[in-house]
Amino acid sequence: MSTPVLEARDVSMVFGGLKALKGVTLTLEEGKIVGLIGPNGAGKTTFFNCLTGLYTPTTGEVLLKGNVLHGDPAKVTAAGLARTFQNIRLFPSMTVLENVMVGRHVRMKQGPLASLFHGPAYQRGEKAARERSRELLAFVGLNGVDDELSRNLPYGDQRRLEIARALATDPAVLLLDEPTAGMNPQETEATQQLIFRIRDTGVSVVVIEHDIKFIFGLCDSVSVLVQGELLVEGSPEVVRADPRVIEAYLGKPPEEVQHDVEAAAASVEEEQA
Amino acid sequence: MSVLFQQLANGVIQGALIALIALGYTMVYGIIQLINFAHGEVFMVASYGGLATFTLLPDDLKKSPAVALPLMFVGGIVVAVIVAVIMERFAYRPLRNAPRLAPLITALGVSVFLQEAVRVFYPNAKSNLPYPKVFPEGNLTIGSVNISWTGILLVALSVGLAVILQTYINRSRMGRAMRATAQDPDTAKLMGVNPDRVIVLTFVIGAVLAGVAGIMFGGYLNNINIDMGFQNGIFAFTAAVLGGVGSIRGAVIGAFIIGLIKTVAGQYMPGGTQYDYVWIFVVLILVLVFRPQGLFGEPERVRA
Amino acid sequence: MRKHSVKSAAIVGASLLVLAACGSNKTEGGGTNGGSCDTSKGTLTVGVVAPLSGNLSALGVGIKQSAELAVDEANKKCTVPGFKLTVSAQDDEANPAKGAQAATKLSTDPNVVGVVGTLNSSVAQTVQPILRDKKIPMVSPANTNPSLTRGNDFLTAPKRQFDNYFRVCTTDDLQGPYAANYLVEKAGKKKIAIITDGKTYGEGLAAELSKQVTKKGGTIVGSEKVGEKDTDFSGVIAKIKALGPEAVYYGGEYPVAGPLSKQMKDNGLDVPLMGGDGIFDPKFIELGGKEGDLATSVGAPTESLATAKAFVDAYKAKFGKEDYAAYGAFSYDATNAIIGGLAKTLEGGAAWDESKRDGMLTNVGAFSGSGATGEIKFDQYGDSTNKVLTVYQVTSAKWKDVQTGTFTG
Amino acid sequence: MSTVDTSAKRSALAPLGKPFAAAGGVLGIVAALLPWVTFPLNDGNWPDNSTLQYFDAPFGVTGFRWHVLVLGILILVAAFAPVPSRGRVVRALGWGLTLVSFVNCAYITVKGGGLGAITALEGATAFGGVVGLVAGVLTILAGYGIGIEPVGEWKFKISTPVAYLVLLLSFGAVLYAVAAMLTTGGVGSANPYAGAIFLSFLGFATGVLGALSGVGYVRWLSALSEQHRVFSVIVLAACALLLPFTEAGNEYWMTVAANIGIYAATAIGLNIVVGLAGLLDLGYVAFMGIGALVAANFSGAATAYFGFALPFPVAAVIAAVVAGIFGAIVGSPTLRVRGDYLAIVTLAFGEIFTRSAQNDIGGFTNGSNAIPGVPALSLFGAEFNKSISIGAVKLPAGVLYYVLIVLLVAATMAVFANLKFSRIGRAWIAIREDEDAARAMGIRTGKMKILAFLIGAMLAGLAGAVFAHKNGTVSYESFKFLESVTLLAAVILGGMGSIPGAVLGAALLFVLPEKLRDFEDYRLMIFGLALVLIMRFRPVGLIPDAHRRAEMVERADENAEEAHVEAKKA
Repeated sequence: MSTPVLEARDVSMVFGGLKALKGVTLTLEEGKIVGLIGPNGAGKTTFFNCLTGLYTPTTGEVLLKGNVLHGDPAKVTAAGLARTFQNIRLFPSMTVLENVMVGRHVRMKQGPLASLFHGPAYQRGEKAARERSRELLAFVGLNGVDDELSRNLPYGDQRRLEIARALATDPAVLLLDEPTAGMNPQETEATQQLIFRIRDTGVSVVVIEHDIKFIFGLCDSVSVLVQGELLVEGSPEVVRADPRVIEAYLGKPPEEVQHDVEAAAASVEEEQA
Repeated sequence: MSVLFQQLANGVIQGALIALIALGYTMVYGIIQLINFAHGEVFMVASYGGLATFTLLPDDLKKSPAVALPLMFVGGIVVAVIVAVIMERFAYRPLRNAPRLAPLITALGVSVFLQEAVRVFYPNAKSNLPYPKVFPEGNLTIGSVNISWTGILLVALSVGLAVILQTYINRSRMGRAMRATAQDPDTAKLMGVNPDRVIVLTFVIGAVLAGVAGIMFGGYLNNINIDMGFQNGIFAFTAAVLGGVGSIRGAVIGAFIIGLIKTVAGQYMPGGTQYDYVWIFVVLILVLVFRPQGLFGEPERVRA
Repeated sequence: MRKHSVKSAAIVGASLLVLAACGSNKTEGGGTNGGSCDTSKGTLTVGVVAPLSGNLSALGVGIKQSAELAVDEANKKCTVPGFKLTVSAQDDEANPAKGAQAATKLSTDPNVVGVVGTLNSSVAQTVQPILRDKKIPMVSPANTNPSLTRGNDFLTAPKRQFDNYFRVCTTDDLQGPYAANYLVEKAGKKKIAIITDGKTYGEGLAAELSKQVTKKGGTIVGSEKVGEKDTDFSGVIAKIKALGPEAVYYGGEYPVAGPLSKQMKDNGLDVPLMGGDGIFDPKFIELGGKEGDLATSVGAPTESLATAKAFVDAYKAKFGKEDYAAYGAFSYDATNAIIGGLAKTLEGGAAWDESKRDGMLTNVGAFSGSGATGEIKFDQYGDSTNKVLTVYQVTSAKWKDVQTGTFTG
Repeated sequence: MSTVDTSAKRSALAPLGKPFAAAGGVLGIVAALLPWVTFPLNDGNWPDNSTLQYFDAPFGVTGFRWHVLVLGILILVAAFAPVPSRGRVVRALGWGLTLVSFVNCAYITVKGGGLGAITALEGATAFGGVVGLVAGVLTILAGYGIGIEPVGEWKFKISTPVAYLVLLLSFGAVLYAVAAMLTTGGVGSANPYAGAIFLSFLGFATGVLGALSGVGYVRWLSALSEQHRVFSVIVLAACALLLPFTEAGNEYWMTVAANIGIYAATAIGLNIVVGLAGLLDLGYVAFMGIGALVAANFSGAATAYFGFALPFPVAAVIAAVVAGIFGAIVGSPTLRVRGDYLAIVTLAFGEIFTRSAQNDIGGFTNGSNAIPGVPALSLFGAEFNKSISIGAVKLPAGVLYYVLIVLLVAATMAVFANLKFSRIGRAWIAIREDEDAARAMGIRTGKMKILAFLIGAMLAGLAGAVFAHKNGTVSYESFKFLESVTLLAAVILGGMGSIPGAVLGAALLFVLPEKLRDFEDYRLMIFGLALVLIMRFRPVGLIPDAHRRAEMVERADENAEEAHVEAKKA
């Protein structure tokens, strides 16, 4: 068996007294789509942040193509792991094209001097980046809006732009944090197709979603995260049938509900900080 | 050794004054993330307001501090509050949705305007003005350490008001509204908090504290000038940041630290009083590098 | 939202109107102000460069108004026949670059006959060359840095720096040592602590003083600095108190010196504070200067000079209670030196043009007269020949002269 | 104050829009033809014969009355000709008319000692000012009545040669306006009313520019100039180089303009740090100070640390490098410290710099005595501070400095523009917009932020080196906190991140106090008030960056649309 393209080993994360993640392990094979589901506050986004180096896990490690990743998100991205954000994090007053070109940043070589003098080599690099960015915009289905400010795009388009921006970093693995949140069924369907096409270009994908139907229709394998712990892992069929998952989603003892609410509050605070 | 104790006492008194101003900075920053550079001028204006009140008193009242002093406090605080409310209403509120730095420039403009307005329109304010001796003179002497009673009063007032403020914010309904607005103005609004009222109240509280500071300053040092707000304002802002902006306790402790560094570093560090300011800022930078959120600030969590 | 903007604009406008109304001079009817002199040949301007806004403006405004007083008197007396004189005061904000702009503005006006200023030596440094290029005489009422006239090696190898630069005030290398002699020899204070505000004036004065103190057998027990905008000096005082000085010399001006003296006393350091002409001001006592504090100032005591009394009275009559501050009298004398030089240059009814400026430099340099600070006359470097200094002491809440003389080494 | 009563008011005004505008225009013209003052003021007649003098000859209206006349005619044109977003245009012109009338009325009232001066006194009447004010207010109301629509958008494309021509003409007009603004009221002490004349002119300019911007011309032009970036910079520089040949070509304005240029170059450097990378810097002038000190120490001045003089270009490069190193050091806490906390670190650094310089740290600054006597620059024997002649034209002293500084500003503008539209610039803007997202895109934010500080500080150091020679003295007093604040204000006032913004901001902040000299005591107070008002009415700055402008316009448009809908409902 080949090395998995992404591997999280026993990742734990503690905030103060709160254990947000408890020894989560996850593997992603090349060219696969893995889904990550779980109730609110289960630690899905925290897990993403650990993967991408935004947080340094309290224990455990993350390996990309067999190499251990170290803390810095910029280095992680350069190594080939790109992400989108749960609540869209575009650069609002940059144009659509510029947003994607920021994604190219890490694959461009121009240093300060080249940027200062705009020599021929610089111009070539800039042109190539622009063309690649346009390709990606076309790939995600955003045409003719290159010079719009990203904040002026409709919501669904902003999600797609974020994906294009992430793809611009030429990732081996793409992490999508709730890519269909707030979308109508048609848009959700289109997003599903888009993710398949991304997979077909050779990029492996990890998706966080609430929409269980969407996940089961999309993923090769699904992991269920509850209260920071990996509850179940397996093919959609296996997960769907697991009674613990049903319990986690439908019925829970009262104190757990209480706990969830707290965790949710913590994550809200986190977003505002 | 007694020199050290003397310097510590001096530092604490200087810190107490800065603390009163720093509270205003830290509260306004906590609520609307504005570095209100004009806050130091509110302190200055209050001092002149108190002086004006004193000047307007009939001569026989001037001689009895027991009457004159409360009236001066009232006068100074009223002037400070009026200036702060006008400032908030006409300079800052229209800019609430403007780019982040626009209000900062407004604050600087207000600061220049207030300073110059006092200089031009207050009689003889072009140079320092003597301040009436409304506090009993005299020192508490312990060994060879001299501490003036006014200084002790200043420290007591400063700490006392900070404690009251802290309690008010933690316990009262309005205090809760303030904290809610600081955390998330939009949600607070949905919960029925009127952000305008909360913000005005914040400015008013800051102005009251600055007003107290202004009168105490004049009474303690017996002279005031139009620059006093600027210099003390910078220190107060520094104190607020050192302590962690938004934190009441932090502002007070930050202010005491600054006062202590100034006197103790002036005494013992190489370069002496020539470099006392430098040490304050060196400590500030070091603290921020090792604790970027200030001593008592909430750590800034990465959002994602 | 928009309505607010209209409203607030209206309020701002209305308040401006109120402000404007406050500043009115209440003279209805008009025409140029009378006087029986012939002013047919036009108007000539005396420039003033001084800080007119900001925290030094008390001194700057005193300089400006005293110059205006001198010009008014000259107009009344027809000192320069055929011309009306005016003052053009330019704010330098105590900032060298702003001073350069102010000086350039004056220097481009062909009708400027001379400039009174500056207050700060650092500003003078940028103003000197600009005015020299146009041969405009510059008479400073307040620059005390000796290098401005005699160059960097003013003691060993004095060399005239700018042939258009004169001053009516004294220099640090006279005032400082004179004060030192008084402190050590007359008052018998051997242990002296120095505090300065770090600015050119105070630093220079203190440096010259400390040299002389050591020479006369005294010791400088400590040398400290207060911030320009500091207000609470307890830290500095505690530090020097521990050194047991018999007197404190303060290099700087009265806004700091007064409170400093008071705080010294409050903090149990009850020794006299001495300073230069920058603290010789009634305000020093108002702000806390205590009994026994000392100051040096240029010239003989004002009470003994009829010209000085006349100046003070005329100033009070013209400007009411506004203070002429530390350098008003010097500014008055400086202006009179320029006017005197101008009268000489235009003697015999000549018309003014820029070619007369060469003559102006010579005539201002050769001017001699008796002013509010004593004799006005310049030596070969442009310094005042009036080397008489007086020590004053605070007695019964008034400055009282205790010794008058010249510095002889 | 509720929205209901605002909309009611607006709808009440709506039918009156055009009639009010017409009346405002006519009254404006009438005002221009009426006398404004009832008696000669103490300092001589109010300029341009407005004392008890009616319009007397076909083109006999000059000065501010000519401005009033022009505004009146423009209001009439705007009221009846097909003009895009008429409401905005009319309102702007109304404001202009109001301001001009107000300034003159206020000044006459103050100088004349009462309202009698602008109304009727001793049998003489002079109602020009009052009529002008009424006309102005009517016109503003007319603007609201007509309705404030979004700024007109000009969609049509033009060919490159035509664009070049438009840019050339427009920038030429800018040059003319600048020269006119500098010379209004005369130079020197010749005109006792210079201050008021200037303010009045400013009111006129505000009205006209507001109208142009309302029509959409300004936005179109700035888009055009961004499109033809290189050509624009060249034309602007060329226009600037022509300034000495205009009326403003005298020594005084050359000195002021040169100082503006030095600060503008510094402000552009600061704009990299604040405008692009979004890092608030409150101690920035220290880098300029470091540059100036380095240059002074290598200049051969008597009190310099080094006893020899280096050629200026070498010294300037060293100054820039040293300042850049300090910039990187000051920037390094950005690795850990964020936002306003960083601002205080920079403030702290600025204070440390001033204090150390005052205390002659290391013997490099000569303490409070400063380093005087830094020699003027010279090239081929021509000293920069002397006047020169080109052919028969004698140019004022200081013109060479002016030229040098214009080139310096053009160069820093080019540096700024090139960086802004590059990989590095995009990274900076991304950091400004969302630092975490930027890191997630692979941007090494720490490195980039330090780079911003480094480049910004180098530009400031370079400007400082010129400053040292231009002013001849380097004193710590020139580099205090207030200067940092002024620079920051220049950046924000001009428009953060925009290329011409910093230059305009610096120009305004230095010209305004110069032109307000005649207000002596009130000068700084008016300045403070002006800062507040500009921010109040134009919070994104005068020439906002294209991106930020869109942000703002959109918000304004939303308001306008809402108002429109409400008005229709009512």
